[in-house]
Amino acid sequence: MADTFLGRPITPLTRRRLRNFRANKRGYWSLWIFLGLFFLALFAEFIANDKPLLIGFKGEIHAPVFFTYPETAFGGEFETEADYRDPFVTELIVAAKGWIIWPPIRYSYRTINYDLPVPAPAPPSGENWLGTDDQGRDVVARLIYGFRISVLFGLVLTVFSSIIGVTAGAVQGYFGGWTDLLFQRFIEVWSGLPTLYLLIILASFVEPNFWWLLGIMLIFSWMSLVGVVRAEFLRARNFDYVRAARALGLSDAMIMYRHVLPNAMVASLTFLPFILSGSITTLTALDFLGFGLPPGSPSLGEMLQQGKANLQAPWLGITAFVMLSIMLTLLIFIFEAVRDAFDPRKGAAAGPIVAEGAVAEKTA
Amino acid sequence: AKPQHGFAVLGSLKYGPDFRHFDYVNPDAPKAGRLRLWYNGNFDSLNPFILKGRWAAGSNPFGVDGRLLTFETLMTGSGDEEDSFYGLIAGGVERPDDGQSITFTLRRAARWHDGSEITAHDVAFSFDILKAKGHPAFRVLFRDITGTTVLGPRKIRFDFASGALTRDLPATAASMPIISKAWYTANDFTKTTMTPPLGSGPYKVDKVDPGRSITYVLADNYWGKGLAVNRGRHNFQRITWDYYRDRDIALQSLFAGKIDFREDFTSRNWATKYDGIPAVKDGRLIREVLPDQNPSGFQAFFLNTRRPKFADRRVRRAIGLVFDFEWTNKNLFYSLYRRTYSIFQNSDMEATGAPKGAELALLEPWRKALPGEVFGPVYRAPKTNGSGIIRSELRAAKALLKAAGWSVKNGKLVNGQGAPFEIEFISYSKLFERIVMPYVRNLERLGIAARFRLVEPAQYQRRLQEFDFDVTTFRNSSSLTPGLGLRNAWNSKTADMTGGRNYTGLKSPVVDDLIEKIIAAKTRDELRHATHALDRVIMWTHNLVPQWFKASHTIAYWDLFGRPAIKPKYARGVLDTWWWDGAKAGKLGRK
Amino acid sequence: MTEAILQIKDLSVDFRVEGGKSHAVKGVSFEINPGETLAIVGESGSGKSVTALSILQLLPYSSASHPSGSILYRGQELMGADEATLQHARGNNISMIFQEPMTALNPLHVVEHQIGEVLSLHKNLNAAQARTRILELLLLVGIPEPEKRLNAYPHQLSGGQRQRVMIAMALANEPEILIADEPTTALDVTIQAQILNLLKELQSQLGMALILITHDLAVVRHMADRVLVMTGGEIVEQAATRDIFERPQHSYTKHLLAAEPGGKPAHPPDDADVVMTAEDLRVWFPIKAGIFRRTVDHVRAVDEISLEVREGHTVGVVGESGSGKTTLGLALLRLISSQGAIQFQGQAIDGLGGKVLRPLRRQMQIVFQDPFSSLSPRMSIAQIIEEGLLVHGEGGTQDERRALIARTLEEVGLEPSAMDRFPHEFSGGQRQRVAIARTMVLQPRFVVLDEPTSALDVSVQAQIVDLLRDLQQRHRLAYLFISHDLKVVRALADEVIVLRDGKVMEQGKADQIFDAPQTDYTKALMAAAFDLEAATGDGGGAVSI
Amino acid sequence: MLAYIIRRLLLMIPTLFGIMLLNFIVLQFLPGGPVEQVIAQLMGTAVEATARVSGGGSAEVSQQGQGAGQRGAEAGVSSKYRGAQGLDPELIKDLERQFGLDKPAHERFALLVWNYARFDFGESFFRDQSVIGLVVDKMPVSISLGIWTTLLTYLICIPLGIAKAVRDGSRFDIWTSTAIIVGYAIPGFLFAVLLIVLFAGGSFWDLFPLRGLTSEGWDEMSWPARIADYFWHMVLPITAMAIGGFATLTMLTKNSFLDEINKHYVVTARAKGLGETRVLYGHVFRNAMLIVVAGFPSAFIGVLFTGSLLIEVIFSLDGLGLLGFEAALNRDYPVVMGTLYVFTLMGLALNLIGDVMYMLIDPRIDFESREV
Ligand SMILES: Nc1ncnc2c1ncn2[C@@H]1O[C@H](COP(=O)(O)OP(=O)(O)OP(=O)(O)O)[C@@H](O)[C@H]1O
Ligand SMILES: Nc1ncnc2c1ncn2[C@@H]1O[C@H](COP(=O)(O)OP(=O)(O)OP(=O)(O)O)[C@@H](O)[C@H]1O
Ligand SMILES: [Mg+2]
Ligand SMILES: [Mg+2]
Repeated sequence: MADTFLGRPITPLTRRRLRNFRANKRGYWSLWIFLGLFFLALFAEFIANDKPLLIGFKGEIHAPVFFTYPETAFGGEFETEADYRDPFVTELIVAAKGWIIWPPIRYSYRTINYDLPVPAPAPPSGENWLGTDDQGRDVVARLIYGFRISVLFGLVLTVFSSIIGVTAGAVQGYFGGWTDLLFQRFIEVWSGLPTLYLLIILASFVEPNFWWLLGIMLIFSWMSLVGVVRAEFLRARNFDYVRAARALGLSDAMIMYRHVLPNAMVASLTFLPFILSGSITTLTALDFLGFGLPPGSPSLGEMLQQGKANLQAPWLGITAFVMLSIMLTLLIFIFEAVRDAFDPRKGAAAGPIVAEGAVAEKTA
Repeated sequence: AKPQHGFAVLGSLKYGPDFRHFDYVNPDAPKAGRLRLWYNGNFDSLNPFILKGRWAAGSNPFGVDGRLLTFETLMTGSGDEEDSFYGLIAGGVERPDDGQSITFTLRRAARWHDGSEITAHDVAFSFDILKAKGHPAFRVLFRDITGTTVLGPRKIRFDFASGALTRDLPATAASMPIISKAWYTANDFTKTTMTPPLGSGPYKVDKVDPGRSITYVLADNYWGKGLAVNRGRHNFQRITWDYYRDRDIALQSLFAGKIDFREDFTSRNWATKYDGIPAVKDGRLIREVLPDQNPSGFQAFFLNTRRPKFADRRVRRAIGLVFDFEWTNKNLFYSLYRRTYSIFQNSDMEATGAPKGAELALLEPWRKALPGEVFGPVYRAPKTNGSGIIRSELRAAKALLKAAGWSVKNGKLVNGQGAPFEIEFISYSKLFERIVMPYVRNLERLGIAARFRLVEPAQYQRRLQEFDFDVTTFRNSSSLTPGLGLRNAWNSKTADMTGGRNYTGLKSPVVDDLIEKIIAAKTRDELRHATHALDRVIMWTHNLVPQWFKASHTIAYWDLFGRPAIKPKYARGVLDTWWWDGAKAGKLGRK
Repeated sequence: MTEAILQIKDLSVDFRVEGGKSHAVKGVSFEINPGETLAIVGESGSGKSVTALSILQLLPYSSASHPSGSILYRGQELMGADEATLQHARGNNISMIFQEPMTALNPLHVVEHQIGEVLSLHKNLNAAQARTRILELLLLVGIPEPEKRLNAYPHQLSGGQRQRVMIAMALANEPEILIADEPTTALDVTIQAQILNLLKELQSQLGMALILITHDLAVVRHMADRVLVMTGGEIVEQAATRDIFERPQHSYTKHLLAAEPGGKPAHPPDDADVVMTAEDLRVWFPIKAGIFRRTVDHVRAVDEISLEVREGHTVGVVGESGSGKTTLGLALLRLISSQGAIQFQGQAIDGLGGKVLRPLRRQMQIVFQDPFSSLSPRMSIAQIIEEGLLVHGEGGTQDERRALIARTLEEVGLEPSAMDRFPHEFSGGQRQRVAIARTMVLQPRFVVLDEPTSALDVSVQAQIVDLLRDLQQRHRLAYLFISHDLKVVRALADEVIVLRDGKVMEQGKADQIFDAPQTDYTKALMAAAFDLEAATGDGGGAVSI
Repeated sequence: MLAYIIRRLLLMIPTLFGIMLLNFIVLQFLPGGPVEQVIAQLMGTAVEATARVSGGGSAEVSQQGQGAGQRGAEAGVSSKYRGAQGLDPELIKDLERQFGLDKPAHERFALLVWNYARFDFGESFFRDQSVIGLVVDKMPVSISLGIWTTLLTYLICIPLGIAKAVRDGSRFDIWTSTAIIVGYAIPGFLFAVLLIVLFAGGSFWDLFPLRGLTSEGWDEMSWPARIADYFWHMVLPITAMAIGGFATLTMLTKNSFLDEINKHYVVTARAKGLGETRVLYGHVFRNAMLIVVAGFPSAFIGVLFTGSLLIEVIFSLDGLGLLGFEAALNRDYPVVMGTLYVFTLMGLALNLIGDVMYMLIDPRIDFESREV
């Protein structure tokens, strides 16, 4: 038996959970697809970029993705970074018998396709597979980059806000009494903070960027899980096995973590994918108010917003929406599988639980 | 001076004392039908004269062309002259030569809707209360009108502050809404209300549904029906404004036939949204472009020259060079706009050719202080080939920047001290992002670290007021007879004044001088020469990167209307001069 | 012989478990006639409960399956029958008393609702009629003042009380077949006797067929017409009761009959160190009423009890069901709040906070009365047993710990290979042994054992008793041994406390109490325990104390 | 428990105070206040607060400088503005006095607290209406949206969730999951616009009204007609609002049922001969409902007060979401604070009700600390 996983020994229990996870085919494949997409997006620069991957010029190899070369390096006239999409530059290179290797999509998220057949947003075409947005930028490229930034934002926000939220809810529910009473009041006051105004104030000091927004959203988003987790803990703390754990001498933290939490995870596991996709759409909401990511940044939210502003260009809204649905579907399936993995009753078995499934092979 | 039937701020009246009706109306237009329009936003008050509350459509007290449907003014303008006024409540008007006052004689027939007479006391009351307790805008407007003197039950004089520039004050007085003293004694003026106040205009409020819809109906006992200024106008029996919060939805409501008329202000909507709508295809919903001879106003990127980086004219010029309007227009605006090149765009006040004659004379004394171009051919915004590739412009801009001491180091444009060149465009409107971003890219090619920054409206206001910005889009509207407004927009003094609108921080004695000349102009020609000169001087400062304009009204309406052969030159004229064509309406199944 | 009312033919049950299938029941066949009592006895984990559950098709069919078999109720096939058929049979014609009443009751329904539901479902009784019947049933199963219990939730009841609610529920519709899976494990002998009497009575009145699963051979002897002996998922012997007891054929049967929790307590020195003392211990549960649930009265579960447990000694706690035994145990270990002084190894622990108490916890342990609910459902057995070791930093490396766990499991008679399974995959008796293993692996100084052997067949019981005694002697452990099984108490206890309604009725040396009980209450208890016949014969009145 | 409730009720006072104080402090740091708003209006640079959300149709030719306070110029004729002569500082002082901003902050706060203590929430800066009046005015819309949306989602989600739990892993489960996820992923506002284009516009079917709560002639209708009219207006907005809400609740119900459905007491319930439906609704339901209930207060508050902003804009409904948002952007402080107060109070009350519900659902739950 290969009893190690990522260098750590795995217990038969973990193996059982892994198998349960794998047994949920949807979730298992969803995980792989999601990871695949995310991995691809992480290397967005090599997939969609307005800079070539490699250029051979006068016997030297240039890698514009990694280094910036002024146009003058190729015999041009400007000292600023070369615009490789400019025919002038490519001609310079070709004239010097150089070669260029392009990424599959020759657009970065902010590359404008100057040569549009119709005014932006232009419909899908051989050049722009999913059309362009209303600034003439390639939708596919923006989708890839947008996926990356949105998912990163969502993941970081989800991870942190869930950790904080679950902890807070757990502490409140488990200890009860004044801890609960005061903490709850604190949360009430805290949730009374005017998000909009904080954003406005923030925006008057700094230009909101990825990290700022993350911080601000984190200030508020952690509260979403507190209520349900608290409720689950309030109930679960009465169970006998909690008492048994206390009798064993476990510390409160351990009891919460090992005994109560696993049995109070329903809401959290259910909400996680939604929190993740919610944080992605939060960016949309922020964009609406003008406190979103700096203009020009690719995000799924921005694409949705463009979709609304350009109903005549359905490829924008549809692309964003399809991407969001796919992502959410994957996430929900993954988390269903996670749920299964931790469900002690999902033995090696898969299939309906109900009594109606209680048919046996009858041997009369 | 003996009472006149009207007056013009500059020049003379087109219509004589005995005119029967304006040229642009059909005096025999039927009075019928119901026009349904839309309005964006919300309203909660039928008292439009105070700060509190949001007034309903059709009762904008600051409109001077009949927007206030239920209240009359002393005089009314005409739609085909720049700034002429003809008597409405006031049958006669006297203007002394010193220009320090104006006296109105009210018509005997003038009545409130309840049948009582409109008297000079009502006028005096209106002025006093509007200035004292009305919307602060009245205070600003009436600042130089010191007060009124009731000279008789139907005669009243407005006095102007001495030393004030009085040219425009008669017009201000003439277009002040008149409200009923009796009614507002019984009702609190400072409170918003949903009871329609007593009015005197052609329409009465028929039905209100706060925040959602308001309907006006022709007042059957309207006293002014027969007046020459009113003949052929106010042809709709009812006018309804429905409120929509969302512009896209309002457009849908046009398609659904729930509103009858709409003017579109967005190229994208105009170019794309009407396609494929059944009603448009079969001609029931008509799209039309009406010419608009009003000055289009001046919309531009305003460069804040208080910032040292913009101090050099060459730098500003370089920046202006790389804005690729042609590409933008073609790819973002469906080629619907034209490039602006004059602060008096779309009027005969814009400069043409090279300065000569009286115009040159105005400029000559300042020759030394002005760049040579002012005396050459008129300013025209740089033109690109529209391909999006602007190598030659970039090259020229690069040369200009180099000359101004900026050079590229490590891909960044820096000055002698190595400080990078950064530009921040601020806007409160998401819409401008798509316009500015390509521009930003062009600037980046010069090595400028440009970015577009979207801020919340209140903050935008704040930053504008404190002149805390690099570049912003702003629009100066211009009137047919420019005057004091110019001071606020371009005068050196206003460059540092809170509330001033001289956003570029222009401080030029030449400009100051020319503005005074415009304000002091006694004739239209004088005015024109000065505006031509001013146009040149300002445009050649390169403080502004002019944007675009559209000298037309893009309208869409259901095929329900009849209209006069002539369109008023300076107005859209729909509300005022069109009428309900019963036959057409019948065809569309409308009553 | 009348026509069999239930025929089971070649019934097999498989469970999907870690690494394959386990065959819990292998080709079991038997039948039962109306009015007959069939006892199923056998080793813990031999498939008794699974067989019983199969009859009503109540197994968790996500992991269970029947490779073969047929269940004919009055000639009607129940195996794989449709919902409607099953629903009609369940609770009405065939009803069932579950082995673990603690978890079998819906935690959020009050007693009245739990019982009332069957009545309204199958008998269409209205609320008032149902209530009368419920009260009647509760009285029948020996719950005094049933009106007071109507609105109690399961968690407010003692283990025995819950079991009796379960029984009342099963009897509510006077079924034709009653499957009783260890129906009296949590009951003290007097009540047990009463219940058994009741069952007999019903049988004679209604001709009810009774399938009685139990490990209590005295009960079997007393009740059963026929006995079925199971081990390893198979029926190894099937015969009339008398034959089984007198002429057992199969070696396992012989083994079973021979087993008897024997031996005597070791009689440690009387002056051993005192491990645990309590003085005037008091636990009152508030009774709440009204929408604001204000406290209107108290249940005095433990009322001014004082006791002392010495090193190496076992104090047996006996008393009727609901007399406060469990509560006393929990209070001593500071697992519920109580009033009164408690000292552990000379240290006052009442009023101590969790932190200070925690290191002491290793020294004082408890085996809960209801093993199922005291085992975290999402932890494997290995994790559960390992946890105490981890917390107190014992047991060495992971491998050593696993070895230790395996050893401990073997000691309590479980397969070490099962350690990665979850609690719900075990039989009742197996779970109880897991609970014991969890406690014993820590080698504490003081252990509260709350009915630790109630679900165990006699042979395993004997094994466990031996184990406990052995541990006690080796490590000088002190036990507080709560049980209604006086035989076991006798086998272990040095001292005995007799409780009733939260008060001590009698307290003293075990021999003294067993041999010369002072109070009537104790006397009745003793009599019932050691002479079931006597208790159930005509002494019905005597037991309803 | 009574004591607990009383404690909670008493604690509301400091909580409210804390929230008010916090918000008041935040307001002090806000760039641009009501005075700036008026100035912007006078200067003609004011923009409708909802400009950001109300559609991409705003104009490329900007409307600033068009004339004092002329907003939404699309509706009518262009106007010629003759003012624009700069502002006098006296006016600004006046405005500050009018808004009560001339006093130092702590005095203003003390006044606020004093007024609130007497349930006097003041008047809007810009609208001649008491804050309470405004809130009450907007209630019908918000309550309509809130109640029906909540009702609809709960009525659909819970049975659906249960059905999914029972059929976990089946094809039904997968398809319904996909459907509700797609519903969730459709942004509500986009969906709303789509609904309008499809069902209320001139392009496809013109079946439903595209704005408002009632028709024009509502006052003249008979009661049945009124009710029909009302629901006719509610169809699209409620659909648009509810569509996104199905996913979370359904999944929550499903998962908590999955957690309960294998417990021992369910077997008991089956053994009683209960039908599957009764097992699920009579036994599992209450055990599984705790977290569904736990999420209710915040869900309801969300729908009621904030969740509907875009829907309100799109369907030209005048609700609390819009009121709060507009007040915030227009710096109408009394309305900001007043609505905040009202919302908070409701939130606190709902939280308390939620907690009491826990105890009613599960009598084992209490809120005391566990000293042992
Ligand atoms: N859900 C399950 N999954 C896997 N194995 C199970 C499951 N339920 C029971 N078993 C196994 O089936 C066997 C028979 O269990 P059953 O409950 O019938 O025993 P029992 O005879 O009732 O024992 P006891 O007297 O201890 O109650 C046991 O070995 C047990 O571990
Ligand atoms: N949480 C509670 N709330 C109210 N009453 C309770 C609670 N727990 C126990 N009781 C009551 O306290 C009494 C003593 O219960 P306890 O569990 O200690 O009995 P026991 O002696 O262990 O009985 P058994 O032998 O049946 O297990 C019972 O009458 C029970 O109903
Ligand atoms: Mg069993
Ligand atoms: Mg007990």
